[in-house]
Amino acid sequence: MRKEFPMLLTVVAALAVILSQFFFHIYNLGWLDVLDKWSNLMWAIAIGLGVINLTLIHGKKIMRRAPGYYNSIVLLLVLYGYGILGLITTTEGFHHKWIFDNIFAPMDATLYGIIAFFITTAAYRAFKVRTWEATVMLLAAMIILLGSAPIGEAIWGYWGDVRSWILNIPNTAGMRGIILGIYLGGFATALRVMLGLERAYLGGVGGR
Amino acid sequence: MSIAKDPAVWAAALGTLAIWSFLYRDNPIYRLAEHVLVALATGWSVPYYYYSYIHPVIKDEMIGQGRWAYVIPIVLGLLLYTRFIPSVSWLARYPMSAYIGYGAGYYLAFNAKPFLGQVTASFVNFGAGNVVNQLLFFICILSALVYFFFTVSKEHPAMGYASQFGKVVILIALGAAFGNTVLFRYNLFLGRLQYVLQEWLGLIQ
Amino acid sequence: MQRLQALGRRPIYALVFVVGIVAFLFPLGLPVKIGSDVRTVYNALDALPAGSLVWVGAEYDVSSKPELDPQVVAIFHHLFQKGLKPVVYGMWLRGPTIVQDIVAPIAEQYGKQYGVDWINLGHKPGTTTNLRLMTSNIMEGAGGVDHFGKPLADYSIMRGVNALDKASGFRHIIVVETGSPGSREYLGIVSAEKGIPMSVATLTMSIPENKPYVESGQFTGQIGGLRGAAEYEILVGKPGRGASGTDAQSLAALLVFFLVVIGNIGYLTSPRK
Amino acid sequence: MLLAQDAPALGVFVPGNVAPFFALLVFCALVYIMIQRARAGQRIPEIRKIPGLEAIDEAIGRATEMGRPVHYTPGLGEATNVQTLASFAMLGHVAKRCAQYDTRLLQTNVEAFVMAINQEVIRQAYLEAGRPDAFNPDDITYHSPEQFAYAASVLGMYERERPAANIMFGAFWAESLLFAEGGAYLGAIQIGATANTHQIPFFVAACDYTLIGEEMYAASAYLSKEPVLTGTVVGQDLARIGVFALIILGTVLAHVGETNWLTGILTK
Repeated sequence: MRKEFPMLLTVVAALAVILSQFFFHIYNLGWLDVLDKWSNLMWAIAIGLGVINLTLIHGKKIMRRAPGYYNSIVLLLVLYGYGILGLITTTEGFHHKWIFDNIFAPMDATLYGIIAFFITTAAYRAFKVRTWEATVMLLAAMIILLGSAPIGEAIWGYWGDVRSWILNIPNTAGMRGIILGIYLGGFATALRVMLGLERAYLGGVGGR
Repeated sequence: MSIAKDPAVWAAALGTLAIWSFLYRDNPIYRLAEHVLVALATGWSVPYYYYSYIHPVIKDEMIGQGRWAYVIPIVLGLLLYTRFIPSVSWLARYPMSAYIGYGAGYYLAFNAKPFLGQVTASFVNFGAGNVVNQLLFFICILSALVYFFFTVSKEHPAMGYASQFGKVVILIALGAAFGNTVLFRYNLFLGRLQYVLQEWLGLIQ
Repeated sequence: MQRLQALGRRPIYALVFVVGIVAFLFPLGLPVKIGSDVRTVYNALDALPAGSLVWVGAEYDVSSKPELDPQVVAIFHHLFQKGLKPVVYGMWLRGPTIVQDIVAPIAEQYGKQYGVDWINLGHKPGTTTNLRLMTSNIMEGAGGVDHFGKPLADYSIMRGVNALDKASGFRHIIVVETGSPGSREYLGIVSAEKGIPMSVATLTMSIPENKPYVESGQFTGQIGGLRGAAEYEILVGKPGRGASGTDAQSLAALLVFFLVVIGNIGYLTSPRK
Repeated sequence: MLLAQDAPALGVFVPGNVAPFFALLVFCALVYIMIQRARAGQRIPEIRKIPGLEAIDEAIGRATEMGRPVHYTPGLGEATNVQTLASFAMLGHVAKRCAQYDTRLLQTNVEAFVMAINQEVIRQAYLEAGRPDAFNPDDITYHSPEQFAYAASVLGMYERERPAANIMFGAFWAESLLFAEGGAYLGAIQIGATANTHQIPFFVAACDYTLIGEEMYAASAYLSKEPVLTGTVVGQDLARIGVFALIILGTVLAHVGETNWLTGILTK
């Protein structure tokens, strides 16, 4: 019951999806829609685990007076205050939405924008002519980079054409090779999981 | 234009500066912002998940339309919480294995078609467009495929060269993808910078 | 010279800030060349008879606003100039809200009335399943209400519009996308199925991925990134955020290029390479 | 509910799904044959050297020497994402090594469901390594369900815990570079693996080792050296030979005759 039944559940769930996608009459039973809703529901219910985890970890930090425990106090106060407010007013409630739009969203967008800094330092550090392979990658990146801003064509009229050529021929072909492989690897992984060959959460990897 | 008076703009601008402060170094203001961000994200999601996924199912579909089969996923979902009760914590494996099985099945069911789409898209028509380009494209794809072989020996020189060439093609593709993303990331940063300079400080029109 | 390859991160960060500020305070005004992918979108919309419905999929989120908002602005200028009637919908939660906020002032400029000349169906749960539903029954797919929760039956624009198909008057689909669900879902579920041409407004980094679809004619064209927005702004005659943003892009590209070059000078002159 | 329209293809299939079904069937058959060969003890070829996977133990070893923790993130994928499924096996391996070397494993999450499974994976690994006492559930942490709130929190964690090994294995989106570049500043040994093609270049640029695309899916077989699992990878290679042949055949057929019947079959 502790190992075999979960493995059976895995196979049944996987087969239900596969059969209803491929076979006409099963498709028309509408299982897929039901399974989608079921899985969404399970996924939504799981978020409570996240709240419990945050509460336990930060609760313990506060109890121990660990370094920075006052941030943990803020975290728990905001989490519960904001969460309960949302449960009362829904996320469309005026105050709930205001906080989201004016505090959360700008910080979120700023973090996304921080990548501009990181991408610059990453390029500076990584793109060195160490080996000829690294040089090829560097050249491709720089041609595309300058070609995607108007500056490229301002320097040399054909820059945009070279950029398009790289994107259309080697880039598309290389990505195609990567993607085809990813599909194959994904199928193999999904199959291993379905067959119970990979089940680290039940203990053990492998055929035994 | 002058500095903003709207509290909403101030809140947004100060939040932006708090995140930027991390670029200099980790500091108390960033730490506070980081904790607030986690709390807000979770505090937003709990009611959102509840009103989008849980409430309508219980109210409309179960009670309203009598679709009591939803008890199954609800019970499965709740079984995840048995992990806090050591004696029955193994019950939490049921929802896990069902969910994982659904994921594995979904991948197998829905990716075979796009996969074949990628295969047929790789059929090269030398008649259309520049022959040299088409030929190069054809060779590039096949070499990239060879590069990934895991268990096929590449000792034969032909395989070795193809694999080497495939590696170059892949590196060009990755370099191109890198170069192509840089400016998008800058746009996001510039969007924030513009907000600070324009909406908050009123320095530009 | 060797120290050029060991710049700390903070000086680089400072340079990034400087470039951004300089670009905003002293615009260069570099010329922008209009690409064929953008022009085909413009021509296709331009050729539609006034009064045609155009479905706009607002499939993006707050984080993609900097690149996609200018495109949406330029497109709606064009739609309203030509007297086309946009119908906005979003599989993405916040897409329709974002578009509503930026389109309302543009509609006002052209004296277009909400519910008569354009409408926002809002976000409805169910992503692709719901999109499929739209192709057979908009009333049901939208849950009978628009973005503001008001009954669709109250709006004159919806008269005779039953489904997302040609019979109801839809002549073009524009998908403003940031990822999935986005153009691929529209292509499979709506455009190919119902024979309505579609164009894509997308991020810079998605341009290469969409390119094959444009070449095959499955997409009429694509507007990509701020650059695409700038091109469309020029075609429509409404220079805005896209045009000013492309200058900043040029400077940013030069900065990264410059850093990579000096990094390599440092590397090559280093005795310990 | 949406009904499939038209008539079933070949009497039983959803239209447009005939070729995908048989393609999958062929794939399964290839994998099955190779699994059977492995079970029967027949020779299974070895997997080529994958430096990124070789480096895992080395990275954990170095963290142990330095007395600093190991950080593991499965990315943003849900538990139904096949990359996350691959991550579970990898996490099992990493956790087992950490248990053996007595090194602290910090495991951060953005998906509550995935976290629950990860907890189970790590607990099992510590149990198998004979160190159930060393398992600390408090090192498995949740950082909100939003991408950048998670990223901000992980960047902060880097500064406070200073992990010496950073393993990123799963489905990553834009946060990939925040994780990888943040880790590079720390001087951690970094291993990145994702099948999200957009993010591979960033891992290549900022990590010491990168598993490109499908290399991540071979991890479980590679690390366990289990013949049955290796068999599935051989099956995958056989399928690749098939794809190779199909592309050549399809290209030839594009120039012979009026229509390309192969395209016709594959899109049926």
